[in-house]
Amino acid sequence: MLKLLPLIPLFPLISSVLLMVTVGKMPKRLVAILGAGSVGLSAVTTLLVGLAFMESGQPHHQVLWTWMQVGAFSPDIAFYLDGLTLVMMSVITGVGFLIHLFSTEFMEEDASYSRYFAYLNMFVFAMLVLVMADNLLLLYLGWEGVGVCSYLLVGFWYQNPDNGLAARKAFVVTRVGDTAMALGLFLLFTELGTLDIQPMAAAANSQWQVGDTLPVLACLLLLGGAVGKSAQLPLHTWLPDAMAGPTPVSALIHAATMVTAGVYLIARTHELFLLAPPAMLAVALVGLITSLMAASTALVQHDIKRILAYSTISQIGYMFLALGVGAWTAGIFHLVTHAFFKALLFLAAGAVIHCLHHEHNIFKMGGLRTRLPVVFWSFLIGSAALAALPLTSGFFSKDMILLQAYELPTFGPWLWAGGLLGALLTAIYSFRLVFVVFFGKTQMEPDKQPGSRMAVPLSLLCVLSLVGGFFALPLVPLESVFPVASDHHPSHLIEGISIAIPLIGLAIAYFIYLSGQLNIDGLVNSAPGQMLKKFWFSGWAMDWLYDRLWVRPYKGLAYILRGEWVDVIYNSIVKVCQQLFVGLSHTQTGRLRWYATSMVFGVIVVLALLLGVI
Amino acid sequence: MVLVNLILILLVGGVIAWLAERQHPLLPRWIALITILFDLGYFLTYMSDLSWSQIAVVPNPTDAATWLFHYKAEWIPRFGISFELAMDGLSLLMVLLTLVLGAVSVSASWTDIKQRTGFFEANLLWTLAGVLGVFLALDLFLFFLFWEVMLVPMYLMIAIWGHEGRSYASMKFFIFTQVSGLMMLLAILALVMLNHSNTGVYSFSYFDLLYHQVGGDIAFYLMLGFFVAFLVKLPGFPVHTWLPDAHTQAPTAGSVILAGILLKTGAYGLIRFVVPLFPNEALAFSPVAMALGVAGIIYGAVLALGQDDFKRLVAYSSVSHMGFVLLGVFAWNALALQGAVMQMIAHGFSTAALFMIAGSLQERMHTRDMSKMGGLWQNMPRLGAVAMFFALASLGLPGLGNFVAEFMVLVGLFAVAPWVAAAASLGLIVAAIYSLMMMQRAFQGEPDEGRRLPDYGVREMLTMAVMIVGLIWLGLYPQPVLDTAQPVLDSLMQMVDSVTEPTQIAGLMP
Amino acid sequence: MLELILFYMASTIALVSTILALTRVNAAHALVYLILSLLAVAVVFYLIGAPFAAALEVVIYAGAIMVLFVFVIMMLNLGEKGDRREKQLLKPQIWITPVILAVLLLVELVLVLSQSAPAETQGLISSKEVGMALYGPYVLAVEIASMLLMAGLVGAYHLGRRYLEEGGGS
Amino acid sequence: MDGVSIPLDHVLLLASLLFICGLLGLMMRRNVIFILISLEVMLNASAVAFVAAGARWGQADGQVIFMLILAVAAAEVAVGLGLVIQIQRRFKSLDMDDADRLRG
Repeated sequence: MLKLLPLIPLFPLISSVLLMVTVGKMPKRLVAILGAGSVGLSAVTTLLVGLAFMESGQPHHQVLWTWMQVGAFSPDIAFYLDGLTLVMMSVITGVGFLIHLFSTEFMEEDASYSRYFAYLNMFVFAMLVLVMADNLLLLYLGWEGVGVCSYLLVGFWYQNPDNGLAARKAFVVTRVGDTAMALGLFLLFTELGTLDIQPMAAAANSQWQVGDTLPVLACLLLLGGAVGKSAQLPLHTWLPDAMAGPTPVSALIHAATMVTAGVYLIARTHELFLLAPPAMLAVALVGLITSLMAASTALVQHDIKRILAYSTISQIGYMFLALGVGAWTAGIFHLVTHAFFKALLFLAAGAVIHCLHHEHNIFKMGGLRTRLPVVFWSFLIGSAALAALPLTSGFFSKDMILLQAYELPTFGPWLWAGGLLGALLTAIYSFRLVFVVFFGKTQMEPDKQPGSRMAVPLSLLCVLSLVGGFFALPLVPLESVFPVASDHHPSHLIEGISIAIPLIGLAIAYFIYLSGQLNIDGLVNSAPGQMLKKFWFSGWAMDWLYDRLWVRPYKGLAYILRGEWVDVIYNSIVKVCQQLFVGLSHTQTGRLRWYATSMVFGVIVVLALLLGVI
Repeated sequence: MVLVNLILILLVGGVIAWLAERQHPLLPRWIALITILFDLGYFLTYMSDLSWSQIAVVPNPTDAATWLFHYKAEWIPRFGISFELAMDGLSLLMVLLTLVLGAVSVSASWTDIKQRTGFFEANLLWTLAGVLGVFLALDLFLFFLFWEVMLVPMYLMIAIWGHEGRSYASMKFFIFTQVSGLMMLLAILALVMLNHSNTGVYSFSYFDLLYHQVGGDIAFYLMLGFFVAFLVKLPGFPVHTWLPDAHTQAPTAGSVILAGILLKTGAYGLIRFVVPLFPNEALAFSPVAMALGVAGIIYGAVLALGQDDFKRLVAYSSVSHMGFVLLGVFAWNALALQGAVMQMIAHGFSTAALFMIAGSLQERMHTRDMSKMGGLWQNMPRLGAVAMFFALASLGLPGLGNFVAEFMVLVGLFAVAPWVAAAASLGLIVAAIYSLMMMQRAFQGEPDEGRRLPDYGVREMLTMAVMIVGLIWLGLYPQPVLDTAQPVLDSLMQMVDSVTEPTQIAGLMP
Repeated sequence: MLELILFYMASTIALVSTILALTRVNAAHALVYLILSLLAVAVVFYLIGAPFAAALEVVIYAGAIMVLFVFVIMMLNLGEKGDRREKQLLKPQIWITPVILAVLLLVELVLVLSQSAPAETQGLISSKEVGMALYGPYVLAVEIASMLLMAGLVGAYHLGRRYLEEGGGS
Repeated sequence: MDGVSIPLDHVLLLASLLFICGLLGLMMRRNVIFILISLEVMLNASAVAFVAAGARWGQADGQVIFMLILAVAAAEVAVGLGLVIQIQRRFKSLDMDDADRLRG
């Protein structure tokens, strides 16, 4: 059964290539079957392989062929299956299949139906390669592959230049991180002599001591890559803009899978990070600050998808926090639950947008509770899990992270407190969203209801969001991968606070946005309030900053240099020659006597030279 | 004789194509295509006689008998000039690239050239013959001869069939290459003279001059003579300025040959001649060369972003990409060298394809100005998809040939000069910026509804398919290419290592 | 001694008549002086032991070549107007640079001559010796000279032909 | 005639002086006929030098070269005078400064 492993990425790849080669000539029905079906097949295969893996319990390593081999540099096209990979694969194929299914209805009216599924299948392929790669170079292939698919899908509606801009921004900003990661790979290969993850970890453990400079450097470079892909500070600015793509794309790529690739990368190379405590701390701090920044930004946004985008950034910040404090399992656990509930939220948001004439502004919605009941319940459950209300999946994972953060010596309580603040903000903005969109006065009538291909994925994701954390099912395969966390439990008070915070947030949101008992208009309209709102609304003005810091200078440089300044050198040589020509042409008088005279002069000089007179 | 015939077939084919124009103006393109394919087939039949074990033999660079093919005939014995051609793994790859891209360029000129088709195809074939000669010649005099032979028809192609600014561009191209060629000629002559004064024998043979230890300042200047000639051809910063003009003004087939093949002669020369002939000097010079490489990568990328002209943009991207070759050669370790060779081939495919796309756009829209394009994907989805593929290849997407090349160059370079590698990595970011900008400006955005443009047909898609398959193959299974070049590069490195102090480049280590 | 005196006299005549020839206004007058100069040089040839060269100088130079000049001058028919024109052209300011250069060159030539060891001419060289040399080792030169003369002939004919066809320069 | 010989230096000096006279004429005169005459003088001067050199060594080579010079002079004069006629026809003048079409 384990031998079936290469089939899992192969199905979507074949489907994608078929769809590309036929360039839209295929009937839509067939496209839908091929597009969603291939991912479904992958999901089933993943299940079979997963069961076989659980039985054997041993990591499975399968080499397809040698990619390239030059001396010691010999990355293979090879897959490595262990608990972590299995968890990721399950999320990708499982959630991926549901989103594909949802898309078959959501994109029905689009002219480029087959192009959409070609890209989406290609994405699933690349993402699977990313998580299944046994070496960092193949991982990098998947890593860039998902980046390209993200680019293509964000710019899917390319007719609008804004979408193209957003797509380009997404690719270029992540490319900055990718380049840092590539440098990390160079460093790792140069120092350790291999890019295969398992031998590399072994080599690192034998060559490096905890706290050496090189592992810190390597880990920081890898963190650069992770930060770019996972939209963490300082490379997070692309994600909110990436919402320009179709909403199921946002659900799949920009919520459930691709953006968590950074988390996966750090978890995958956790043995390196364990050798570099400063890098670990950096991971935790990046995560914490990002989660607070994004949560505060999400509080003031109007666009339903941007709110979700910032909440994604914020939640991935939590995962980074988890990784940074060494709570590997908790981080991946949160990744999984987040994939469930955020995919659910995005799909539900997509359904709302789909049914409301592509309206994005939440303040133009309202009262949809009765109009779109399925969507309402989905959204409510998703928000509850996002806010980590007790007994939802998000609660378990977030709780785990916060408690383990508290355990960390020195910085622990601070990180914990920061995390709690983030949790409070999360609860407030998620229920702000629910209350504003689904309660209150009806402002727009939906013109259609979600069909079965939309409703089924929504309900399935609802179930997963609710009970996904209950049994801690995803945790089982991870036990063999990560070092075991300590059994020590913090006091009940700490746990109690963790539980209470989301409820407080819910209450605040209720009083502000639903009952109106808490009026914050005065606070918001005051001068500092306005400034803060503006600052938060612009995402802490990071876009503005980068525009001034990088984009404009670079474009200006390109504009200044475009005329090829180097040519000035050559043109001046030409000028000198031309001037010489003009000057010398004056000596060509056409007069015989002048020529004779100058010749005589030359003879005299030469003779004088020969005689040694001069 | 195989090697001689390879060149002769093209030369004769050119003459026939020229004469055939009198019969029918469309005949020459068929003759050109058949000639190249016949040449390719002829070569492949001889290739198939070779086994992998023969290719895998590490050739002794000083002994021609260990090479795959070798041909030598006396030419001007008094000065030690002979007609000496030889092929090892490296030249084999280059010959294959030349012939494949030659066929592609004929396809690119299929409908593009309407006047004096016979003379055009003749020039095309003669250029290819000159390039093959450059890749095969091992007598320095013969090498120089072919070096010039490939220039003149190329000059004519730009000057006669070029676009609006063709006379300026062709003159600039000619002067740049000619001046640098002169420097190389002087260096060759000086090298032969020095060899004569040491050994008393005149010889232009590569094998005789190889181990020649000139030493001292003079060797440095001789190395510089060769280096400048190849740097101009590469083209490296700051002697690249002929390239954007020449590329922009050349007819499509000319751009394909220029970008795909002619630039590679510079890279080939660096690997084959500069370092093996002057190992100590070249390695001492490597910091400067690397700096030029990095400068080229960044400068080319920045300027590519600033262009409105589709072809100019691609031309500057060539400058950027060939910087990696320069880095790879002067990092001088197995990985970086392999990366440089890979880059030569992968860049040949990707850039040739981009120039073909530019040519197709010009043929259809009669402009290269991207500000007048936009939304072309809507009009020509196949062309758009192909362009997207090659734009992604050009920005170094893993899984395609360019990535393998750039990654290997950078990994190899990192071991030698980490900071240089870090600076060169910026090229990965900026490449993404200009490539995607190009896609957006030309193919995305609001389509012009009134525009009716024919999409790619079977001929064009077939041509593109060759290059797409080639790039994917290079990206996912480059091993045959690596294995072919490996023994050659190994032997060159051994030889260079045996005569250089290992501490030469220690100054670059951290 | 007589030879020496004769030599210096002939040299002086040659020089003076050359200078006079080159400073004349009228071309015909100049030619007469030039013929005198050539005859004087013929005497010099005779005195340094080259009678055959002297004869040739008289026959070909002073005879044939100069006659050519005379014909052409007659054809051009310059007359008084040309003389006046020539006078205007011989202004003093155009003398200065050439004379300075000429003097410099003379100084250099004298320097060259003064560096060589003193030597004297040796006796007579008969025309037979000249003929032996000419059709011996120099036979190739004779051929070349003949070709040159042929080329000169053709060239002169070609240049003059159209003039003649158009009926003279009148 | 034998016994007394003429110092070579003096003959060469004569040749130099004649040559320089011719050169002066070439540089000064604008009339194309005088330019040709100057050329003749210079050719003749060099012939003197050759003959003198031949006499110095008692060899016939000097005179052989003299004859070649004669041939050159004859050819040159023939072509030169043809040119004179053409110049007169074209420019209606024998002034060489009028024939300055080569001016850059």
